[in-house]
Amino acid sequence: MTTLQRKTHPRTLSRFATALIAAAVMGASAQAVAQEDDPIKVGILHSLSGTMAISESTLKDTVEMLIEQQNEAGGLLGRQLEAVVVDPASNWPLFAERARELLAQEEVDVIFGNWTSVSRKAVLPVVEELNGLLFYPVQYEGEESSENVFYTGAAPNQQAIPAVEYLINEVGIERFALIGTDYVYPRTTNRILEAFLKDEHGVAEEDIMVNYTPFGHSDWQNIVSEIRRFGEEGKPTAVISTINGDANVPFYRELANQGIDAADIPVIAFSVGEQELSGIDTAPLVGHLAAWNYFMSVDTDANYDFIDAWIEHTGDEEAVTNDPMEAHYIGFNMWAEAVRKAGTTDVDAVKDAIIGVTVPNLSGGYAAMMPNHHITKPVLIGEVQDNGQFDIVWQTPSTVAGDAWSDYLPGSRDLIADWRKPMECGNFNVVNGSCGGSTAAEEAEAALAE
Amino acid sequence: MRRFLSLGLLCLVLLSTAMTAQAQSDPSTPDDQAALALLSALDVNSYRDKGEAITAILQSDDERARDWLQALLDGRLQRADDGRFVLVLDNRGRDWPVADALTKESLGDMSRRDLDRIGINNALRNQLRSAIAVVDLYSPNVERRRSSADRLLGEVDGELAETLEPVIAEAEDDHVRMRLTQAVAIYRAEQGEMAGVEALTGSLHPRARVALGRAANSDDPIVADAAAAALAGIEQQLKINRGLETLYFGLSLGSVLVLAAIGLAITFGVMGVINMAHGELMMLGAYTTWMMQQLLPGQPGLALILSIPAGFMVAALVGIAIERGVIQFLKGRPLETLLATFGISLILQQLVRTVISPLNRTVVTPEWMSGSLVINDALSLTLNRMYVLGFALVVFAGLMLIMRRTRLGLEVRAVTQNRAMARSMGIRATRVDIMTFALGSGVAGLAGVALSQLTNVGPNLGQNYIIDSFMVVVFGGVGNLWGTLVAGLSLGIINQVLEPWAGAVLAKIIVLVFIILFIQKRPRGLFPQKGRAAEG
Amino acid sequence: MSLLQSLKARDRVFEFMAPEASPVDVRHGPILYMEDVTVSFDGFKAINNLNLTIDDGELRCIIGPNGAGKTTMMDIITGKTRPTEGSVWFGSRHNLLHMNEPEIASLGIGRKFQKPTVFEALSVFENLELAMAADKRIFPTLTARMTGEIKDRIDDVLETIGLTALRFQPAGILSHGQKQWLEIGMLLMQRPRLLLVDEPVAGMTEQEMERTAELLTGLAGKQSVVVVEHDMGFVRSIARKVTVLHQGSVLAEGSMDQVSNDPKVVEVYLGSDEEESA
Amino acid sequence: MMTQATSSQFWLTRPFGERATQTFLGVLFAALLLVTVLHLAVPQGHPLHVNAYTVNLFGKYLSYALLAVAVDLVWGYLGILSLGHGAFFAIGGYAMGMYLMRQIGERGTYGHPVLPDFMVFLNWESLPWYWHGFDMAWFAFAMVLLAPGLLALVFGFLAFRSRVTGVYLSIITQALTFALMLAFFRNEMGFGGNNGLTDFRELLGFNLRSDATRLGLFIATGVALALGYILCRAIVTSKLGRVCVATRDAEARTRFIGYRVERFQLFVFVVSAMLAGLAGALYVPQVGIINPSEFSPLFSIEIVLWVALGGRATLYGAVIGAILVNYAKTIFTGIMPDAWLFALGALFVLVTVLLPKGVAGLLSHLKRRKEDDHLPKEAAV
Repeated sequence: MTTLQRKTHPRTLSRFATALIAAAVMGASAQAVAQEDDPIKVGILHSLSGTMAISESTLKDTVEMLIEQQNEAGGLLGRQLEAVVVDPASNWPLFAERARELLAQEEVDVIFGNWTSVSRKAVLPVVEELNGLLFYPVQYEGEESSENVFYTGAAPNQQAIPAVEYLINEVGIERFALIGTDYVYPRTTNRILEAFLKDEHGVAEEDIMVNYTPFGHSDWQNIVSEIRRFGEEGKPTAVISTINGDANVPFYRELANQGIDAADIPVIAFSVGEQELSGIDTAPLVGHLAAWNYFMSVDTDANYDFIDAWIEHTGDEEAVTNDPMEAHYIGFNMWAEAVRKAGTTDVDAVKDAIIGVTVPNLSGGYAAMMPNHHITKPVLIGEVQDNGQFDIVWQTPSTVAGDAWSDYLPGSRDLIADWRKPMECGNFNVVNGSCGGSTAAEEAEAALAE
Repeated sequence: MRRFLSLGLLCLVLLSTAMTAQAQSDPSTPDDQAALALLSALDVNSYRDKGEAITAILQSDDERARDWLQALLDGRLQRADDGRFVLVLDNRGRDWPVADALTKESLGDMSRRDLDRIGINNALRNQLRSAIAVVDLYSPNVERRRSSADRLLGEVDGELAETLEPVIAEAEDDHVRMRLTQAVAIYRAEQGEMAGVEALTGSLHPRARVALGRAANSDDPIVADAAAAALAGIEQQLKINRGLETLYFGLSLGSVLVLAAIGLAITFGVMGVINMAHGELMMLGAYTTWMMQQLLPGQPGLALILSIPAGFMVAALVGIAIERGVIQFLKGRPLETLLATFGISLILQQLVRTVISPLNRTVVTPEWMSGSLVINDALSLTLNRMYVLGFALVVFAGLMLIMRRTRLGLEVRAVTQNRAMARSMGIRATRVDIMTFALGSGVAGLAGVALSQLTNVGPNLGQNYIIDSFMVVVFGGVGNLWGTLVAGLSLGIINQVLEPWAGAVLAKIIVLVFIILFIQKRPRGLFPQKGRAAEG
Repeated sequence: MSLLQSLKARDRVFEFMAPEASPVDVRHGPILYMEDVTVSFDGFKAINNLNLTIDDGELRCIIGPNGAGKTTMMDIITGKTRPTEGSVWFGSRHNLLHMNEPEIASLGIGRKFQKPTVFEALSVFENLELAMAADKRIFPTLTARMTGEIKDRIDDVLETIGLTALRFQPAGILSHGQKQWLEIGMLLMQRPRLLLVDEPVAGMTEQEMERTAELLTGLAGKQSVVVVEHDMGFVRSIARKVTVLHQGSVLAEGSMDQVSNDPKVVEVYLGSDEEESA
Repeated sequence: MMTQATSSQFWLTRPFGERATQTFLGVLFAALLLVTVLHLAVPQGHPLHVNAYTVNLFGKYLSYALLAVAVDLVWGYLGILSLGHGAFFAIGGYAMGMYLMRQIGERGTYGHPVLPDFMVFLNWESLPWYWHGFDMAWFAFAMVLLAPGLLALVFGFLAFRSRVTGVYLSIITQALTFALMLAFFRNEMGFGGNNGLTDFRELLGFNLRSDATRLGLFIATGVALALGYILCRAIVTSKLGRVCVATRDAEARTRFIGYRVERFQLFVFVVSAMLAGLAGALYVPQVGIINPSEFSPLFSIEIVLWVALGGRATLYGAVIGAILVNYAKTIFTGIMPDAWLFALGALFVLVTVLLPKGVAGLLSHLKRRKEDDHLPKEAAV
């Protein structure tokens, strides 16, 4: 056996060597050099395979649709737009790698991408190092403001807070069950909400129930019956759900089967949109709520046009639109506008130009890019209908500006972000007037001293 | 809410008179102008005004009132651009068939763009339900009367209590009488009246508990003590019920595990094949159910029942393909079968993603499977899970029969004991292999059909169960169906008992660690195969 | 060559196999006691209160029909199977029931399996190297070096088992007989005090059998040898003392002639044997 | 031949005596040198220039290769199919990640001197005990080896002592990594939950966001791979290695000739786990994030595929496999995402059914055919 191996080694290994070298060469030759008359390259960084493909693949199609429309309208600065699609395969390190590929190898001018917070966190250092532009379209936990990232989804104060205020003021809820999947978005959102409920509305400790479940949790019997008992104490009760993706179907099924009706204990969800509902039989869920900045049922012509375009693009009569798609719609138009304004796709120029840019959203209003790289959005509360759509029952009188740093978290209370000159800082501390970090530093030193 | 009810009462009197009036003379339809006015009042933005409008409709003696309210409740009462009010008959897709709200005659299809629905929120929904309940209390339909009686628990105020007394007296239906009595009792208890407290003693209904709670701190000490005593008794009852509930949860989770694992117990335990694609075979079963429901729109129940054999066949056929295509070449190399079948699982998943869709599919739960079986006010068992539990036991019994009583079972056992010997006795080992694997796969398909009623039907369905199922088989003892049953159910119960205090994640981890340690102690599981056969 | 010479030669050949000093205490004669040993697999008694003693340096043949419990007995001695009752002592100091296979092996009990099991992926040479009596703990094994002396020993054994030519071939390609020899060779490398040899001549040619017989008889005296064999001819050729097992217990014991004349034995074993041959 | 290869010299330096190792090291260092030169000497834009992205990519491949070698050591030579090696890889990665987190210091978004960002915004008062010491490089690097080693020691001790082998072992190793994945997903664990550890700044004072550091890491990984390879080679060519093979093919027999099999298994298992941990530690700074998905059973099984594809029980086969599969993955997911899982799946099936000895086996087979060599086939492994 050993003798054999030894015989074969030289050849085998020389092949292995050639393979390696070939790889090196391919890698090298793959990179192109951008000339001015080249099309503008738009990178799309959404998972097309793996667990996140469910949500992200439609966003990829959305951006492609927007690019098509832009090209039909004559492109940008007289140049055509070209989509560069890569697949990070729902694998977080791969997100970083792909982002690097897009920026270093493909040299794209802008990236639209990411869904999960972790994928954004993975990409962040790359985008900052290579000075790229990233438009992130999903509602998230906030607590972040990067010079190179534009957050077109909702920050907690554009979704969670108004939703809770609706529950308290319009529905008269006094007891809250905060149910979420165990990852950073629910954790942060729920901490913000807890603080908000206690400080602003004097809700008592025992009137707040918090529970976390793993991803794709499928057995909700115990938790739902807990919720039922929690709601039987005579006070009007609501569930605030930050349950993610797949876990929702079994959750709502269990709710329905244990006979929890929206009229008794309404569930308001922050991660359940039209697309998630398309996988559920909504008849038993009528009246449960969701808070978003856009619903497919929004009654404006802009929206109906968008829907028609989308259905045409996908060729699927049943195709639904949802909030992150609108976020990309807004983000894309903002970027296009900024490029026109700057007259170039140069990242630094666009970064400066885009602040203050205002474009129409799909719900009949306007979205403006704030200095903290978040945008203004209306907040809508919708009730689930038996046709898998939401009926908008409430909305904020005016749009709300996204808040990078929550006012309800000790760590970030006194942080602000402003990327305009001269401040140009993502975490400016208004207390000690320095860029970089909160007073938590001093607090910690004090803590250590003890 | 009480406000609406009292108002509801007024109209109620009117309604009843209206009814009697109708009894004698021919129905006098009020002119549609009035009706239109009533409805137009609904087409406003403020929900408060809508509330008023609803009351107005109640008070009108128009016999279409109930239909309107129901339509409003279902969100099917809408207004067309031409100002007409219409009832939407089916609100799926982009164009909806509608009928005139006043004349009930069909107006064909209308586009969403031309329709404005009259939105309501949960508050109004409650108001409507209560109002309809009050109306229904006099409905000739006993079901309606019952549901309205249920509805009135904890919604009674003094005025209503008065009016209810005679209704209780006349009610011929026991359930209605019982509920209404409770409803009144709750009101009385909350008022701190002894009668109410006594009537509520032993009642497990949450509203009753709340009422007693209020009574317990009433200023009348006697009442307070009585209420406190009643509460204590109820708490006892609740504890017991809670225990039963947890047990049920455990069994139902266990039954899912058993269903998922039992097929493996055959392919793995009997054939020694590590079928990593087992989960995907379950997925195929689930998708078959979905397919069936697409083929038979409108009768999910029938579709579900038909998909039991269908799911079995589909999975079994794929199983045979796998066995012929791959596994037969890997005889006696279990670890290789593990890798190969894992590859197959990836392929099947991606196949579903590309051919059908990466999105989850909607599988409708048939009427007779949704909701729950009410044991008492504190304990009700969800029906779908009960069916799954029963299904699991039936499947298990079926497999036992096949293995113990049929020729196939005999041959299978023979082949697993001693292949060469079995061959020489004229058993066609290859055929037996195919049959066994098909059987195991088919059972996986059945599991999928059942799971489609509990969880997502999507490409990842299989992955979520594969590891658990292997755990169950190994824990129970490979090649031992009883072991699988016991292991599945007990793991389910352990998990559900742990969950309340450990949390879902930790509970799962604890169970896994427990199994790992257990395997160290007893490498061959709960019920190991004995003798030399096990050595191989 | 003359018988005498060959005998001499054989002595020289086998000198290197003189057992190493092993801790076993044989001052009281017997090297192996089995007392009232019983083993049952879910009810079925494979061994039924078996009593057996092997003297130091003795060559013992064990015969018996299939299912008499011969292999199970070996399993017990080597620690593979634990008896339900009874005691098994190696010499008068070591209770084998308290040891696992490696411990027993390193005490100096070597075993050759019924179905020859050699390490097929390893070369013949390596098979012997592994079997060789040596410090078998991890680090000594890791840092073990191939010294000339070790090579000589291995070469000698290769010589004895006649596999010198195939030394660097993977054992997997050996014929059945060659595997038998290799396994015997591995036994020799172990230099055990007690050899348990299970059907050594199955699938061997006449000459091979003869060599095996010589080998085993040559070993006896220095080491104790227990041979389980079906082949009556072979047993006759080597047997000094024979034990007949039947249904897990000793049916008869004595010289070949004694047992073969024992009516019980004739009935259960030889009798049937003759019927077969007849 | 064999006897020369293992002739009397220090066991660790033995492999240098074999042409196998010589060639392997030769090729490896040639490749390292080539990439370095193409990266530094050849100017930007030149078709032969290897950009930082590609260097980084190869660095990742090499760390995977080291992981594959570790798996081949236990699977190829000891016959233990571990479906949990991703766990050791990830733990090594986390140890490194924790060090890198502590290096961020006040540069975190909250500027907290001690607590990592995720702890600050989850409102942690102070550092959990198991985070202490990770601000010291030596301690962290020790943990990179010790933490996985310890886990392997405990797990292996229990498993091998009670002779859990074959399929059972594979399945409980899978359970192990699955349980760890769930555990690390929990935010209470204090490892950043689903987000894991990210936003690293510097390693031993080198800025992780500079191309130079990236090249350095690439070379360091190459060297680590070389060392790991030599160590494994030394083990498998020693007598101990032969005991492993013996155990793999006939465990009972090995016991009967006096080897305490379970101890040998444990020893090799622990060594392998440590190598996996080292691989993880080199992987993390290059990809810039470590999170629980590295624990996912799927990843662990994929590693096994690399080895199977390259060829079991050859070590260099594992390296080939790891690089081939991951390179293919990079290409495929780039050009035809949907096809990737099909390709991967098909690979699993074809490799196990058609070439059980992998690429290495195939090559040696062709070779044998060409030379019309009458040497017998290797025993099936």
